[in-house]
Amino acid sequence: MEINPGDTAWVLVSAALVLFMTPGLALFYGGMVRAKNVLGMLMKNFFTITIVTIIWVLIGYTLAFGKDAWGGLIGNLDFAGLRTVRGDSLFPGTKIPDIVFMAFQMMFAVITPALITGAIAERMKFSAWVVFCMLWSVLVYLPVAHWAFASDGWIFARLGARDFAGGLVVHINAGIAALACVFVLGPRKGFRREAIRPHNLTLTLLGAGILWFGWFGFNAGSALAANRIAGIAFTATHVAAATAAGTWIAMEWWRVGKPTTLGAASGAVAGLVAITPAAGFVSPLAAMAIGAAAGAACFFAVSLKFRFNYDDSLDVVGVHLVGGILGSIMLGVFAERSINPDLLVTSGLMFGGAAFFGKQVVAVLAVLAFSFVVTYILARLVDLTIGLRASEEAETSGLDITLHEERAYVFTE
Amino acid sequence: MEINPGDTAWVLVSAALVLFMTPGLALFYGGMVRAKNVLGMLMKNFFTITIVTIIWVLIGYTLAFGKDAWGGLIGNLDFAGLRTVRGDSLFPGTKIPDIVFMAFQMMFAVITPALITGAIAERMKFSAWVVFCMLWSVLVYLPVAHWAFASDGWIFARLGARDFAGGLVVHINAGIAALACVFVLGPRKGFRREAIRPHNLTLTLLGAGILWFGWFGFNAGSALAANRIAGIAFTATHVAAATAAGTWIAMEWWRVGKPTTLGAASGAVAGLVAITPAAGFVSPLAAMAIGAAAGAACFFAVSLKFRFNYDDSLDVVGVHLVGGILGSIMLGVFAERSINPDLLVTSGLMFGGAAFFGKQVVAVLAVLAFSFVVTYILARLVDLTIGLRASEEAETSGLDITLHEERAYVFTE
Amino acid sequence: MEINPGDTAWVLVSAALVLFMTPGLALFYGGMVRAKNVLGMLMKNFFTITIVTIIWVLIGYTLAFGKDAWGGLIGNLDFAGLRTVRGDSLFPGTKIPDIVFMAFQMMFAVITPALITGAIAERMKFSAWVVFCMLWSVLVYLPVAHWAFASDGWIFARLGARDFAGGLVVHINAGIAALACVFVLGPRKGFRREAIRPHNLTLTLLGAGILWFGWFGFNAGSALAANRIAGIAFTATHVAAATAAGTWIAMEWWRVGKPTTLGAASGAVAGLVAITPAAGFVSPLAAMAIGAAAGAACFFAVSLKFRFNYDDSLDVVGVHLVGGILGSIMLGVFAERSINPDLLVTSGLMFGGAAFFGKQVVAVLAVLAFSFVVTYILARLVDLTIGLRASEEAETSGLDITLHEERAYVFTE
Amino acid sequence: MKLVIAFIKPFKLDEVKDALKAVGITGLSVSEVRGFGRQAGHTEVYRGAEYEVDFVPKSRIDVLVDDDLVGTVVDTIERTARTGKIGDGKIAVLPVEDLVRIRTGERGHDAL
Amino acid sequence: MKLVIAFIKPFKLDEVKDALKAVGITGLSVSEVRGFGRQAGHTEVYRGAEYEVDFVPKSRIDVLVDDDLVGTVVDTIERTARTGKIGDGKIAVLPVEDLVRIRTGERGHDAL
Amino acid sequence: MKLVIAFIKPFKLDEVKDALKAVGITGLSVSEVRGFGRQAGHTEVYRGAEYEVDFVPKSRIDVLVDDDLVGTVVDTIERTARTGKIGDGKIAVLPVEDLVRIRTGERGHDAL
Ligand SMILES: Nc1ncnc2c1ncn2[C@@H]1O[C@H](COP(=O)(O)OP(=O)(O)O)[C@@H](O)[C@H]1O
Ligand SMILES: Nc1ncnc2c1ncn2[C@@H]1O[C@H](COP(=O)(O)OP(=O)(O)O)[C@@H](O)[C@H]1O
Ligand SMILES: Nc1ncnc2c1ncn2[C@@H]1O[C@H](COP(=O)(O)OP(=O)(O)O)[C@@H](O)[C@H]1O
Repeated sequence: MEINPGDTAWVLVSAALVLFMTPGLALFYGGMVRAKNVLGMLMKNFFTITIVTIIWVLIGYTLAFGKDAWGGLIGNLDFAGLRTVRGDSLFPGTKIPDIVFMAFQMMFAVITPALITGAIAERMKFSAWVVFCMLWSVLVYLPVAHWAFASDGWIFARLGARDFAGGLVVHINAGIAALACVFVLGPRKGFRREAIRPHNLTLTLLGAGILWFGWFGFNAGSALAANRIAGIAFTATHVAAATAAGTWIAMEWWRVGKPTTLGAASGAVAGLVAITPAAGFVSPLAAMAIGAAAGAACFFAVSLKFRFNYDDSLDVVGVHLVGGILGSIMLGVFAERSINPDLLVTSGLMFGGAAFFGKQVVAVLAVLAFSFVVTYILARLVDLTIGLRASEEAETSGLDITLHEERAYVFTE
Repeated sequence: MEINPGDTAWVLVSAALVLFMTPGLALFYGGMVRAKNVLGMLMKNFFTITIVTIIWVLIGYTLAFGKDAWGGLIGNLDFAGLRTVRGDSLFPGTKIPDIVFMAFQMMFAVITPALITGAIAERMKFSAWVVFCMLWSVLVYLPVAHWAFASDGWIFARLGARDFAGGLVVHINAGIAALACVFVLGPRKGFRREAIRPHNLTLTLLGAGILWFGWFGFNAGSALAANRIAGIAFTATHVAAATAAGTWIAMEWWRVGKPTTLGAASGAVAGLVAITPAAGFVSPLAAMAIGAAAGAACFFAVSLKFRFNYDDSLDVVGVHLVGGILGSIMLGVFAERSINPDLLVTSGLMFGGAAFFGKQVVAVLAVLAFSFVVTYILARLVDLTIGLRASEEAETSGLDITLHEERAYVFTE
Repeated sequence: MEINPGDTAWVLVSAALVLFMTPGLALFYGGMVRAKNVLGMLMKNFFTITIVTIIWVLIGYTLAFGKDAWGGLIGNLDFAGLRTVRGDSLFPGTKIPDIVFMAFQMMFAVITPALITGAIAERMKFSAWVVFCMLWSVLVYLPVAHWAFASDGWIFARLGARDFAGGLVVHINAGIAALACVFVLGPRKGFRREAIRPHNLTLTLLGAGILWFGWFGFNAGSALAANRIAGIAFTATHVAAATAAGTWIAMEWWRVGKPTTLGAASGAVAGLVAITPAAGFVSPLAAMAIGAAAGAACFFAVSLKFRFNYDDSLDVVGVHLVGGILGSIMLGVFAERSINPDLLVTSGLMFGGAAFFGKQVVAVLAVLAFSFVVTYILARLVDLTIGLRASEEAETSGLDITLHEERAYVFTE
Repeated sequence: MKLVIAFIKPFKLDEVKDALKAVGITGLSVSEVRGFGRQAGHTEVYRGAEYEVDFVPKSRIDVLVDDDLVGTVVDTIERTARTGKIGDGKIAVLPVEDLVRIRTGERGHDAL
Repeated sequence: MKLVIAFIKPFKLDEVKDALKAVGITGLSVSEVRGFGRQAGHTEVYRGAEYEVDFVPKSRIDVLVDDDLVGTVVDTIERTARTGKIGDGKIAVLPVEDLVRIRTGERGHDAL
Repeated sequence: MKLVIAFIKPFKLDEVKDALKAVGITGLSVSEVRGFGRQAGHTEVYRGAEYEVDFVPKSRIDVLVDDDLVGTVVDTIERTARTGKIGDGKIAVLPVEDLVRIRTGERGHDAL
């Protein structure tokens, strides 16, 4: 069968959009830390692109999308070094060249560990991040991606749960890993005692804008074609984001008294996270329901860290973990087979598909357990060997000067 | 007929680009206000996405693009809740799924009221904006969009005027509404007495860059296909923007003595506005003429507020109203039937089409009158009920702290 | 033959992406200068869009892509004013309308002179830049573009060297021109004596992110179709950027002791530059090798200015010249005919194509010589007539206040 | 020779400066400070967490002034900076033992 | 009437402010300064070029205070700002000849 | 014990600091101020509207210094900060009654 240029154009653009999300995320997070740590935050995000890209080319793509190996734990090595991925054949089930699919998926592998940087902000060493990120990508991301995204992965093929664009693989996976990291790393100095305020909310809002923009590639690009499913996913993505921003702001206005820009941005991201697993499977009105639930749930979830005393600094757990779980479960409620008959075998709970709902729950629990346990072990390992945490001195003076010997802003010259 | 994946890919990308314009606009405006009000500005823009998206899904799309109802004032309710807009059919006259067209148009509905926030900067309450924006979207935007964009709208179908991508619907509409708002709202404290300087021109220039980038989706996407008209519109858009920036800077250099970055950015936006109604109907050289005229005209127009004492704070009237009128009228001069035979029945004045010129003038006057009157009434209504304006205290201390309890920048921690 | 909508969509998007690179470059550079000069930097970049676009429409496109004239020095005037470029025919050898190709190439013409602004930062007059940029575009850019990009240009057609997306035309050309400019202009006051630190690295990192994103359009768009070559180029681009950032950081860690964000951003750009001539001709692993070499080579190259005392302020020579040469030569090593049989006649050195390697070297030398000599003469000419350099007073107080009468930041109001 | 230091509300700065100019003051220096005093600070909210910020932004003016003008300067600042609401700020007068104009080396009275 | 000026480590600011509040100080003003002293500065690196930056960020506190409270204020600052490491900073006491509260025109002691 | 305050052109700061170091000064504090004086401000233009900005950026140096070094310090600043053009700024010397090093509690002379 021939390459379809329209589909290929759309997936190429989507891959570029997903890549753009990582700098967007860097700014989103960077604006939320104190001025002395902003470069440390940007650096961890930018460098994650380097780490994961190199891994992906050498072994990542093949471990994620090679045929089942090791009893289905991971893919085989057929595509190692991408030697056989040169656009000469279509990616199975699509009309796009394999290399285009590979590039699109590479960007997912990049942004997922980057999400974790929000939880370990303002205190983790850069060197520790480099090592942790390498290990985590290989030992946590690739297996989960294989299970849920590869056509023979057990979550997709055997269990029959669905993850349209990464609710399980990206958000739950990174969100629960963030929690495990925070347990090992401990809180920032002054957590819960001092005001630790965002230093530049214009960066955060810009980052949120870039994320929203890029998320169209993330979700609608996951249709792997410029077709009606892409249109469905595109619409669901936007509607969920907008609605979630609305409910977050409403909650904030009601409970705290003032609507904040950080709330609006956080709500939008919560909606984007929650719709990710469901985008190509639900109607616009269902997307609105998912967005509304995500905005409210994540609004409450971000305050748990003060109650339970874990320093999830920029709310990766509160937004990505909670939003990801919510979206994956609500997909089990709102999925409509008529919307995506190719990928859905049955509809969700609301349309009579109780079994599908159960499968979604099982998939969520499996990813939670696997990711938490392996991440916790990896984080301890890195901590025991090279140490996870920057020195107290570095934390007080700021990571920028101490780890990177740079200052973000010099306005007086 | 089959979906065309190339066309669909292009319109999906264009929709994403147009969405990206709203954060771009937020930054463009945000950089121009004082540091104490930047979050207030970003918030009004971001939240407009939420407000309009929810309206659009529920009733907006159907009121704009449903069949004529109420004697053609507005569309009917066939598509309410988007229940029947699920990509199962093509949008009439195109080869893209209806849901993709719906999503593309949703982004236009979002950005149009957001344009108005520039005029009411630094003094309107957030709550008042939420209410006003809801009312305005339904009672002003949707009717005008129906008239000029729907295939049976009276401006398009009966009058026969043309608006390629929103000169009437977006720019004149928002521009004259901005004027009406400013009349009701009154000037900022210190207007014409104090220096009210932009607080961060790097944000403004970044915003201008994003707007320029996104405008390719806005204008060239309005071809609704990846065809030669898209190429024509793309080229016209870029050429007009570049030329208008050039004439603005030339005027400034000549009249004020120094070329400014704010001038370059403003000129570019003026050119983008003016070419919007004409982009798919004119040659590159005509686009250059339109851009040149827009740069010069808007340069003069922005100083009128000091002469006539209305505080159009960030020049929505001077740029969008004046640019929009100019472009819509100049389309009546430069339209070439041979460029777009499907949509143009005759050419413009320069090519012998005096009638078409007249139609453009009528359309402009109709939108001006309707939008001004209804907006004025709505603004008065909101003012009399919940009050439009922030307290004097809030205006002095800044909207960020008083309305949102946030500070944009904390560089000292 | 019919227009291919998929290819057209992709090239339209790519054109938009390349346009977006110029604001991205402005921010990348703008963050690196001192706060008093940031607007001067943004202005030179933004206004380059205006200057080049007007030239391009009137005579640029035709001089670059018209048939050989003046013995092949430049193209003829067939397309002057774009009167005959209206999308009625396909661009030869592609399935996209001629006007779409024209628009795509316009963005290359825009960004190339903009690259030079990094070398002449913080001291060149704006008026001098306007004049220089006009002359340089016509007398240097257009000839070189004709030679290497036009189907009958001597470098492409007669010599048989290859430049996939602008290693010769864009990076070597601008890089050596930057060196010539710096020779004429002289160093900034305080160069090598004072700390001249970047004033806002968040801008620089944002700019780097935009550049990376836009570069997908630059390189993968140069396939002029949404096909497997686009996928090859896309992948090579990303892999080279990520790897180069990695080697730069590794060098920095090893030689200087600390990994910096500016290093990561610079490395990424070095990789993007080096892969530009090669993107559509090499495998992912070859792209990794090119990226690794570029990161290391450019890391060393940026320190040469202190050794040899030329003030290449933001390292245009160190990154674009060195990276461009490296990439063009390494293409001569790693090109694989099987990857791009349509454009490659033989493979590179590693696959037995010694002749091709030689051709690449000749092409590099030719562009170096031509661009250096003509640029040097032009810069001297402008210097002798209107003067290149801002007054000492302006340099001390900053270009923003003295040339543009604006301040970038006012945080205290 | 005295140094008059005033902490005032930032939006009064231009008015105060113009009034001082009018009474013959030829120079002064301004810096941005954060003041703590009777005037309450404000609350900031970030993701549901509230922070009390005790400090309010103030402008600090330093004026070097001849002995015979001190009274006028203090009165002028007092009058123009006053809004009558809490937080208007303070004026302090400190003795100066020596004063130099860098450009000319002039000393004392002549340096102003 | 005195003016107490202290240059301290920025992260100690909140603690010092709270302690002064506790001993009855009703107002003070803070500004950000760059200090040069025994405490070494730091290196910054940009594209391989290293810059020695001599200055370290410090917070400057200005407290206008009655004569009888000066001792307490100085002691309080000394105690709370001390970390025992180089760079803790200095406290200076300057005489003040006159003091006005702008809002009311009160003078001297009453202005505090 | 004196406090020497100097308002100088920002680009002279490094030179002045190095010169003071050379004459044995072990510490000083710098802040950014906006100065108003004989030196004209500048115009700013935004969308055709012109704003006169009276203020020019200056650096303020505060040096606590022993009585016997005051002359040297003032001379050094005067010499190195001078460009001979309007706007070079002022130096003022104020009496200091007490001085403490926070780290050690040393007083007076020993605190420097
Ligand atoms: N004792 C003090 N020392 C130094 N500055 C003070 C002192 N008291 C007040 N200020 C400054 O004056 C400002 C206004 O003081 P405040 O007590 O709020 O109001 P008021 O002066 O009207 O009584 C404070 O924000 C602070 O900058
Ligand atoms: N002579 C001085 N004049 C003014 N400020 C000083 C002086 N000496 C020190 N400082 C301030 O005090 C800070 C700490 O001084 P430093 O010599 O580093 O440590 P320490 O006070 O512990 O000996 C400096 O950064 C500076 O802000
Ligand atoms: N009376 C004053 N009080 C405080 N600062 C002053 C005074 N006069 C001048 N300055 C400071 O000195 C700077 C230079 O003063 P100016 O009058 O412009 O030049 P010059 O000192 O060369 O006569 C001013 O910008 C201001 O910061």
